[in-house]
Amino acid sequence: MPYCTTSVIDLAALIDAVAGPECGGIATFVGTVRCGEDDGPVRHIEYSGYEEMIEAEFAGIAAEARARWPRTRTAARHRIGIVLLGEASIAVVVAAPHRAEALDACRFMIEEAKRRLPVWKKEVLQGGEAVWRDNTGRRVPSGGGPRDPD
Amino acid sequence: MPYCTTSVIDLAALIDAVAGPECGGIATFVGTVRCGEDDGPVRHIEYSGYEEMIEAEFAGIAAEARARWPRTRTAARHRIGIVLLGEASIAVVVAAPHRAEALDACRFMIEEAKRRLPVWKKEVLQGGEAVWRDNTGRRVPSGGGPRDPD
Amino acid sequence: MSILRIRCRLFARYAELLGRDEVTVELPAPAVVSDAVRRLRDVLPEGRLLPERPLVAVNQRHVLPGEPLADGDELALFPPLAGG
Amino acid sequence: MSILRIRCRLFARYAELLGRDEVTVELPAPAVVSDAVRRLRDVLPEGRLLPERPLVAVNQRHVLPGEPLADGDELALFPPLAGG
Repeated sequence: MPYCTTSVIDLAALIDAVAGPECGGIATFVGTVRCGEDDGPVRHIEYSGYEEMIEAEFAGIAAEARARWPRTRTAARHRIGIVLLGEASIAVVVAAPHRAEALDACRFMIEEAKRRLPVWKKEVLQGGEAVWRDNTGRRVPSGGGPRDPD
Repeated sequence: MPYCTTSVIDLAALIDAVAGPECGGIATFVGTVRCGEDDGPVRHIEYSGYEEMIEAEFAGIAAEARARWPRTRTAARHRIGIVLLGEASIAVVVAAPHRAEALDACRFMIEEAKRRLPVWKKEVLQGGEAVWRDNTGRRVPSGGGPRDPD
Repeated sequence: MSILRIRCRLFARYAELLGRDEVTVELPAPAVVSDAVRRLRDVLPEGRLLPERPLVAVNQRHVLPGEPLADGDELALFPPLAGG
Repeated sequence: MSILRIRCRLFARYAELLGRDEVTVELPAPAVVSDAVRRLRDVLPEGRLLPERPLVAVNQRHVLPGEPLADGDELALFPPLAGG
């Protein structure tokens, strides 16, 4: 099952994929495109990624989670392409017999996904201007601007 | 909005209730009725509770979460009555601008709910026999049996 | 000496064990939660099936056995919790 | 002396800055990732817009700049990640 999708992420389908009578708890995390007070007026976000490597990394992250919490079942998606305000860009779902395993593994997977998935986002502002935004919150104008820190 | 319900818990509706453009992450936990390998053959569970106090405790837990993580929005439900295998008995949903707040507050709320909500469950086994089950996993036959530890 | 009327409620297995879910007891003031529990164990048929130190709530708030009681309080006795 | 052919891929802002998303470089063996990055900075128009130590993956695996390269490897240069 591919981890990348260009469609709206269907959380209920991911939950159904991991739920089972042996599972007592399901933890999920959904990351959504936000436009908070400290942000400029974002129209939408364009996510791009190295898709084959996202598949490999997310599969590795899931395998590591299952190795560390052996009774967990996991599902995850990262959306690529245009994502509107309020829509989900990422979802991680973990089912387990007990809640601590589900919560711990869910957190592990979202933290590792943030750290490891080769994904980039370009914010398209209301006026049409586009800026690259990294996970530190730093904005870099599209098409030029200062070099990344060495 | 009442925290107790006798209906199937609608996770999507809880998520919709907390989602908003200022929120970048939504963490959820759903507890489901399980029938794992170490359990006997459970037909369903009957949850009962002191409903007015569940409302007060869950409202208090949510208020504590919002005091500790001020930018969170929370929703939660505990189901009372007959709950079938695989169905949700509890759901906690937390939206926040950043994922750490959402994940931390979600975990706080489910842990406090487990610790504080005046709820009891009676497992009804396939043969019709009923046993009370507490959160330590101990089973006590319905209608008699040993006293609780003092 | 004043008298405290305490409405005691039993839940789940305790209600099942004692065949009732409510009883009002009268206690001489001052009194704390454990005094009321002792009275319940003494006066109710099968009262000894209740533990000496059950989980308790007064007026819908979890409290410890030393919590003082006031006239008209509601005391709830809880078996081990099983929510979630 | 053998020659390593390394397929270098640029992503997101790096592809935008340099106007291309792929280039193959040849390096004398032995070579490590930072040798290939130095070569890219030297030979590509606007190559100096690439950082000296970008995030890198070899054959779809995150590696450090000292990672040895083998003939035919794919080297990917990543701007700061922004997934999630």
